[in-house]
Amino acid sequence: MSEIKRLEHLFSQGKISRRAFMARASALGLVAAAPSLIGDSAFAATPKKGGTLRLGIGHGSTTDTLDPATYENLYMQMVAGSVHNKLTVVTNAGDLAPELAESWEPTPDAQQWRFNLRKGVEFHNGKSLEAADVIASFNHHRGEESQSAAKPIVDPIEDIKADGKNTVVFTLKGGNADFPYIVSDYHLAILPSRDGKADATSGIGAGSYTLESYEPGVRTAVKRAPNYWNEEVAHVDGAELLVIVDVTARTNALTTGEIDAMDRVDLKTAHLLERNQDVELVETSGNAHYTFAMRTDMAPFDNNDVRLALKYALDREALLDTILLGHGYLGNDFPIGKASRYYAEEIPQREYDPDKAKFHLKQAGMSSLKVDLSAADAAFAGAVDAAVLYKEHAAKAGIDINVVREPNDGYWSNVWLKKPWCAVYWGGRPTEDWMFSTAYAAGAPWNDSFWEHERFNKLLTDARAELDEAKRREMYVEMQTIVRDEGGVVVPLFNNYVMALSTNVGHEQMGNNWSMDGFRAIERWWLKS
Amino acid sequence: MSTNGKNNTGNEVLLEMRGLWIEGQVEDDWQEIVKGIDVTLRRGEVLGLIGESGAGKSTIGLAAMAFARPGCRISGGTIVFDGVDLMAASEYKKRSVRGVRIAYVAQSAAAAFNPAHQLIDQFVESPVQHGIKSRSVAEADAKDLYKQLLLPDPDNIGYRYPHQVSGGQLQRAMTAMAMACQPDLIVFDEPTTALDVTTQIEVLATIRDIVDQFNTGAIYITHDLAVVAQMADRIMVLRYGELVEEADTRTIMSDPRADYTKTLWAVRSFRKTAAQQQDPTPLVTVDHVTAAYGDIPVLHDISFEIHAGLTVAVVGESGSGKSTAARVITGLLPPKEGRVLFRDEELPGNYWKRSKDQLRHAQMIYQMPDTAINPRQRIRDIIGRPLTFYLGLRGKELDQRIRALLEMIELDPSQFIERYPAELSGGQKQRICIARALAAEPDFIICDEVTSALDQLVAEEILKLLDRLQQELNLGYMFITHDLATVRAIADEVVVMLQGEIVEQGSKDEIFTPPHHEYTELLLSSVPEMDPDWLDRVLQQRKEKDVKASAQMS
Amino acid sequence: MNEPADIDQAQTADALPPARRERGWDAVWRELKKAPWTAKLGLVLILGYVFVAVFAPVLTPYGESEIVGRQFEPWGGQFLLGTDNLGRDMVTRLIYGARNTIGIAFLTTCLAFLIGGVGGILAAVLGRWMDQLLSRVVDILMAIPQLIFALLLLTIFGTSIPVLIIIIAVLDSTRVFRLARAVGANVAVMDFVEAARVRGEGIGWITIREVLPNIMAPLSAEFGLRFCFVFLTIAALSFLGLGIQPPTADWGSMVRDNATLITYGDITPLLPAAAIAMLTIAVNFVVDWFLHKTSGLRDEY
Amino acid sequence: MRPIFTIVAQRLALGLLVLFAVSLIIFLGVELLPGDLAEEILGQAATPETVAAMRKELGLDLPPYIRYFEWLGGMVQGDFGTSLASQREISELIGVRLGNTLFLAGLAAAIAVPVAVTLGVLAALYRNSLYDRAVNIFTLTSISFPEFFIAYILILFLSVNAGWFPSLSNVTVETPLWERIYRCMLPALTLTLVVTAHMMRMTRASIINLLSSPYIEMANLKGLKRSHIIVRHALPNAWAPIVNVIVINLAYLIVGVVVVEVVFVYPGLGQLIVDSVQKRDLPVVQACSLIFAATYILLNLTADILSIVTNPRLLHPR
Repeated sequence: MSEIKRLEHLFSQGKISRRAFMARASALGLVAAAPSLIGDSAFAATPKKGGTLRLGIGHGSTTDTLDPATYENLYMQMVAGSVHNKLTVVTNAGDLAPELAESWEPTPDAQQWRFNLRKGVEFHNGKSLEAADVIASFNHHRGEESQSAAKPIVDPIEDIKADGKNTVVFTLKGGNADFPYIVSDYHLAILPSRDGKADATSGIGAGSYTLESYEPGVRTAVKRAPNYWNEEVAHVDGAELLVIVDVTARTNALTTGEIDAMDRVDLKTAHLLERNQDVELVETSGNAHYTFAMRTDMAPFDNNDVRLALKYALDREALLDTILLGHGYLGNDFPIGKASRYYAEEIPQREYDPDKAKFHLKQAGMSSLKVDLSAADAAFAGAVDAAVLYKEHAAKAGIDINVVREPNDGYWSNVWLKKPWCAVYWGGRPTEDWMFSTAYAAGAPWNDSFWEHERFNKLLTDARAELDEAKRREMYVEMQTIVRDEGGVVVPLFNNYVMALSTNVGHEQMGNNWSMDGFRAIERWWLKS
Repeated sequence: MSTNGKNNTGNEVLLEMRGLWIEGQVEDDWQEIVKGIDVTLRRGEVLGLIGESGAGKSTIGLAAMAFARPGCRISGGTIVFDGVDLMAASEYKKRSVRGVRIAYVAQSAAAAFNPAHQLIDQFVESPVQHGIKSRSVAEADAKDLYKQLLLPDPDNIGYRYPHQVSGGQLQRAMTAMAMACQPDLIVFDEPTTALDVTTQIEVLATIRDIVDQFNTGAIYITHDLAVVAQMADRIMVLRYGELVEEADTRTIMSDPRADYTKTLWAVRSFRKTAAQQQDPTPLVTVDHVTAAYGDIPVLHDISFEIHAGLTVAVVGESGSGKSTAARVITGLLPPKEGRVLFRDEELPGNYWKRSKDQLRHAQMIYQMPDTAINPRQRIRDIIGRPLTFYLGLRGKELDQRIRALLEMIELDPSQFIERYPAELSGGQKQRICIARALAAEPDFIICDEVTSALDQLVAEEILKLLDRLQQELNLGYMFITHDLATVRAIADEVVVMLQGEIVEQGSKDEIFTPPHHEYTELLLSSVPEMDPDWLDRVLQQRKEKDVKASAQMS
Repeated sequence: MNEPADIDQAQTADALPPARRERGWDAVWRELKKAPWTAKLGLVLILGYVFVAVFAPVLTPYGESEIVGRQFEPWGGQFLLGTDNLGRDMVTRLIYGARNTIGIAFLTTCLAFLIGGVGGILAAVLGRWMDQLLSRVVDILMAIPQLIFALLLLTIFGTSIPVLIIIIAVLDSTRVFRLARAVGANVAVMDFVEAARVRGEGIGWITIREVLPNIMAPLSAEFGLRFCFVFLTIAALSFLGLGIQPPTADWGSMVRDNATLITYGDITPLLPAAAIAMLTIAVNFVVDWFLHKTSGLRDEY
Repeated sequence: MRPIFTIVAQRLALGLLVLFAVSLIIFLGVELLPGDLAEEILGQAATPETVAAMRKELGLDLPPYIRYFEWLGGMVQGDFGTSLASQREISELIGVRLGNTLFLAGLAAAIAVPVAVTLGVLAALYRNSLYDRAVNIFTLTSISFPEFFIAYILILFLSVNAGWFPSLSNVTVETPLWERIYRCMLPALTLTLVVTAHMMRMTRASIINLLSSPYIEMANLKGLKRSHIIVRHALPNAWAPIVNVIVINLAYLIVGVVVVEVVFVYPGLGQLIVDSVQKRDLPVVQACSLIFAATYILLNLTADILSIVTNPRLLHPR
C-alpha cells in the first residue's frame, strides 16, 4: 500500500486527525491531492435532522451527580457536553471557538481577560444568560470550601467582575495566554444563578440539549433545546445515554442494534468487530497517556542517569502492541500529545536501547540496578501487564525491576504520590501549560515525580504569559525536550480513543481532545436514517 | 372367628398361594426371604402367621396383595385371589384389587396414616378413587364404621388429623379404613405391637368384632403367641422363610409338634434364681424425687431403693415416667426436688458435676442396641473405652480385659473383637452393650427395656445372661419394662408407675398376689395369655364389673 | 424336646447378617465397580484434574505467566491452543489455572468445613447457650448479603489469595454449620452419645470420636457441592474483578478476559468455562452417587 | 393457630436484633475500609484541601460512634438518610431499583419455581428413567457453568443470532409491563437456569425420601395410582424442605444477582451496592444491606410459616 493510500485509509477510519493527515500528506508532497480526497470521501454527507441517538457508555457510576464540580467519568462528561455550554469550545478540528462568549481579549500581560457574552442566550428554564451567571458558575468551583475537581484550574483566578450585563472580566494571579482554552473545560459549565449562587444540581444548562430524565449510573435522556443559538449543531431530536460497564454487553448491544454507538471498544476483539459490515470503528489520538512516575527526590531516581537508563530500557513498540494492541501511539517521555497545539513532533522518538541504558547506568556509577515498580490496574487497564513487560525488557539492560502489585482500591490515595515508582494514568490536558503546571511545575500538588527544574519552571511561567505564537511554540518545544531528557516520568504510550459506531451514524471529523468527539457526539453526530 | 366355632368358615377358597418364593436385595445379591410357602385361606377364615423377626411373615402377608416391598421381589409361585391369578395380572388389575377386595392394616397406625390429611379424607380415598362410592356416601359409611368400632365422637373424629388421635384409636380408625370398601380379605400386620397392653386388648376386641360381623377373611401376622391364639382359626408357624408347622389354633396351642414351636411355647418359662442375702444399705436410693421437662411435670414424689444383688423392676405404660426416673438417677435430668443417694451419699443432680467414680458405679443398658453403640467404632473400641477411661488400662492388659469381657457375655473374642456393630445381630449388639456396662466395673446397672426390641428367644437369653452376671458380680439392677412377663421372670421387687407416680411397690410376690391396686389389676389382666379363650373371658369379666359399677353408681 | 437354653441364639444368630468381613481397598474397589457410569466418569475426571493440578509444572511447556509469543496466535503448531492476549501459552495457562483454581477452592472448602463443621457439631453436642450463641452468630452472618460482605472484606484486606480463601471460607462455613448442626443434632441425641456423656467423656471425645464419624457421609457429600459453589463463587468474583488477580492464571478471569470473543463465535473462552463446568459436573455426579449410596434409598417400588 | 403468632412474634423480634447486628457490622466494615468517601469521590483529583472540605461538609470528621447513632436515630424514625455521594434521598435512590430487583426476581421465580417443582415431581415419579437422568444431567450442567457465562451464551443464541430478545434490559419506570417482561426475559432465563437445578433436585429428593414411609406403602396398598400417591401423599409432606430451598433461592435471586445485572445492564440494587462500597457511601451500603438482610429474614420467616401451614401437626395442635 502506498503511503498516501495508507494515510487515506487511516484518515477515513478516523485513525488520524485531519490535521495529522494534512501534515503528513503535505510532507509527502501530496497537498494538491488532498482536498478533493477529504472533501469527497469522508465528510461530504450533509447532516440529517431527527431521530434519537443511543449511546452506550462504558464508564458511569450510580454515585454520580449532576453537579459539574463532581464530573469524573464519560457518562457525566457526555451530559456536560450536551446539556451545558462553556464560554469557549474546542472544535472538532482542534481550534478554539466561541461558545457562550462571543469574543475575548487579554491585556498585553495576559493577566486580565475580558469575555463578551453572546446575547440572547437562554438557559433551559428560560432565564437569560447574564454576566452574573458566569461569575456564579466559576465561583461554584472557587474558594477555600470548594470540593470541586476543577478547583486547581480556577485557583489562579484572582478576581471575576462583571462589566455590564454582558461582559465578564477575569483577573488572574499571573499571566496566562491559554486562559480561553481553560474556560472550555467540561467542569466549567455555565449554570443559571440566583442571588449569586449557581444552580448546580437541577441539571439546567444552556447547552444544545435539555435534560429529560437522569438516573445516575443507568440512563440519561436529552432532547433538543428548542431555541438553541447555534443552528449548525444538534442534528438529532434527542439522545439516550446508557451506562453499559461490561464491554461484552456493550458490544452485543451495538451488534444487535440496541445502541448506535459505544466508546471503549474491547481492544482484543476490535479486529473482529471491524469485520462487521454495519459497524464503523473510529479511533482518535488524543492526549491521554500512561506514565511511570519516578520520585526524583528519592534515591536512586534522584540521579538523571538512572532515569535515562530506565527510559531507554523499555520497548515501547512491544508495549503498544501488547497493552494497546496498536490502538495508540508511542510516547516520547513528555506528556504532550498529538491533540495539542505545540506537540513537538520533531523531537526524535526514544527507542528501546539496552546498551544506552547500560551506558547511563554506568554513568550513574552502577553496574546493576534493582528497583520496585508499583502498579495496579486501577492506574490504567493493563498496568500490571505493562509493568511485567517492562521488567522483561529492562532485564536485558541489567536492570532488575520488581513488580509490586498494589490493591486497586485506594491506589490514588495510597500509592500514587507516595511510592517511589508507580504506574499513572493522565487523561491529558487541553493545553501544554495546563498539563505542565499540573504535574511538572515545581511544588505542584500532583507533581508525581517531585521534579524541580529551574530552566523548565522559568520557561513555564514565561510561556504562559507569552502571546506571540512563534515564541510560544519555541518555548514549549524546549520544555518538552527538557522533560524528555531530564524529567522524572517515563511516558511510554498515548492511548487512542477507540469507539464503534453503527454505519447509520453520520459524523464529520472527530474531535480528538477527548473521547466521543470531544464529549460532543450528541450535538455533532446525526442519524442517516 | 376364633376357634370356639361360633362362626362358620366357608369352604370356598378365597386366596391360594402356591410355592411362593420371595427374594430380598442385600447389597447386590438377591437372598431368599420366603422359600416355597403354600397358603390357603377360605372365605371368612382368620389365618395367623407367627414367627420371629426374619421369618418372612410380613412379606407373605404383603404377597397376598401381590405386593413386594422396595428391594424385594416375588420370584416364584402363584397367587390366586378369588379365581384371579394376581401374578399374571396387570398393574392396573392389581391396583383394582388392592384396597377394594384386599385391605391392609399396618403395624403402626401413627406412621401409616398420612400426617398431612384428615382421617376421613384417607378413609374415603379408596372408595372414591376406585369409583365405588361417592364421597358423601363414603363419609357416611366412615362415620358408621367409627361408631361400630367404638371410637369416641364418631361424627367428628374423622375430621381430625392423625396426630390428634391416640394410638389405640388410630389403630381402630385404620381398621375402619380397611373396611371402607368391605373387602373380602384384610391383612393385619402386627396391628397391636406398638400399643400398650391395656390399649391392645381394646383393639384386639374391635378387630375381632368387625371381622366376625362382616365375615371377612383375614391374615393376622404377629410375633406374639398369646395374641394370635385369640384371633386366629388356624396358625402357621414360620422360621427363616419356611413353614415350621401348620394346624388349627387349639391343636397347635395344646399340642405343638415341631421342636421350634415347642421352644417358642416354652419361652416364658424362665424364672430368676431366688434373691440372695440382702445388704441393709441400699446401693441407690431415690428419695422423694420430683422432676420435669421444662414446665411439663413428669415425676411426682418418687421414692424407691435398689439393693446390691437384687433387681427392681419398674413397670408402667408409655408416658408413665419410668425412663425419666432412670434419667434422674444417671444425672441426665436433675430433679426439681428430692435427691438421689448412692450408698447413702448424695449424688449431684447433674451428671457433669459427678466424679468419675460416681459415674462409673452407675451404668446403663438401652432399649435399642442399634443406637446405643456407635456404629463407627469397632467392638474393641466400644468395650475398651470405659476400661481406658475409668481404669486406665492400656496395651496388652486392655486387650486381655476386653477378651475376658467378651467371654463373659458369651461371644468368641477372636471372632468379634475387630467387628463393627453392623456385622452383629440384635442380640449380639445387646450383649456388647452389657459388656460395655460391665467394663466400668459398676455396682448397679439400669436396664431400660433391654429386651423389648428383641425376639423372644433372644430376649430370654439376654435375661439369663443378666441373671448370671448378677449372681457372679452381685450387681443391683433397675429394670425398666412394660412387659409383665419379663417382670415375672426377673424381678425381686416391683415398682408400678402411672402418670409419673408410683401406684404400688413391693416384692414381686406381693405385687403378683391379689389383692392388687386397681391399675396393677388392669395391667395384669390385660396381658394376653396362651389360652384361646382368654380374650372372651377377660371381656366378659370386665363387662360384668362395669355392670356392677354402674349398678353401684345408680 | 430341646431345652430352650440349648439353642444359643447369640451364637447361631451371627450367621444371619451376611458376614461382610472384607474391608479396605477391596471393598472400595468393589463399590466402584458397581457405581453407575456417571459416577465412574466423574471419578475419572476428578482424578484427571487432580493429576493435572499436581503435576502442572511438569506438564506445561512454559512458565505460568511467561510471555512466549505474540498475542492471539492461532491454534496448532508451537502453541496447541494458541496464545492469550499477552502472548502467553493457552495450554500452560489452562493447566496452571487448574492448579490455582482447584487448589484455592479446595483449601477454601477445607477451611469452611473446619470452621463450620466444628462449630456445627459443638452447637449440636453442647446445645443450650452454645447452640444459641453460635446459631445467632450464623444467623447474622447469613443475613448479611454475601456479596456486600465479600466486597467489604476484600476491600479492607485486599484481594490477596489468602484473604480470598479466608473470606469465602468464613462466608461458606455458615452453610456447613447449618448442615453439621442439623445432622449432628440427630446423632447427638442417640443413646451412644448419651452413654459417652454419662461416662464422663469430654467434649472433644464426643465431637471427634462419637459424632463426627457418624456424620461423615452427609458432610462429605456437602463437601463436594460446596467445593463446586466455592469454585463458581471465585469465578463470579473474578468476573467482578475481585477474585484471583493477574498474572495468576485462573479459569474465572480467563473466561472474563476473553468473554467478548464469544460474540464473534470464537470458542477460546469456552475452554476455561468448559473446564469449570466439567469439574463441577464430575463432582456432582460423584456426590450424587455417594448420597444415593449412603442414604440407603432403594429407588424402585 | 396460636403457635404461628408466637413464632412470628419471636422471629420478628429476633430479626430486629439481627438487623441491628448487621447494621453494626456493616458500619464497622465500611469504617475499616481504606480511604473514605471524600478521597474516593475525588479520586485522582483529590487534594488535601478538597478532601478536608468535603469531609467537613459530609460530617465525616465526627467520631464514628456519633455518626452511627445519628444514622440509627434516623433509621428508627424511618429515615434512610441521604446518599453522601449524590446527596439524594436514599429512599428515592433505592426505591426504583429495589422495585426492579424484585421484579426480576419475581419473574425468574415465576418461571423457575413451577418448572423446578414440576420437573422434580416428574423426576420422582419416573425415577431412574431416561427422563430422570436427562433432567438430572441437564440441570447439573446448568449449575456448573458460571452464571455470566450462561448469560453470554443466551445472549449469543437468543439475541445476537436469533434476535428474539434484546441483549440489554434497560427498563425505566415508564416501561409498560409486557415490554418490561420482554426486556427482562434473558436475565430471567439466566437466573432460572441457575436456580432451577437446586430446587428441582430438592423436590425430587424430598419426595423420594418419603417413598419408603409407611403411609406411602399404605397408599400403594390402597391401590392408588402412582401419580396420585406422589401428588397427594408424598408432596404435601415434602413441602417443608422444598419451601426452604425455594426460599433460599428466592433470597439468592434478590440478593445475589449483581453479575447478571452487570451483563444485562439491568438497573437493580446490585450495581448500586458495588458502586456504593467502592465510593464508601455508607448510608447507601447500610440501607441496601438492611433491605437485603430484612428480605432474607422475612423470606425465612415465610418459609417457617409455610412449613407450619403445610404441617397439620403444627397447625392443629392436639
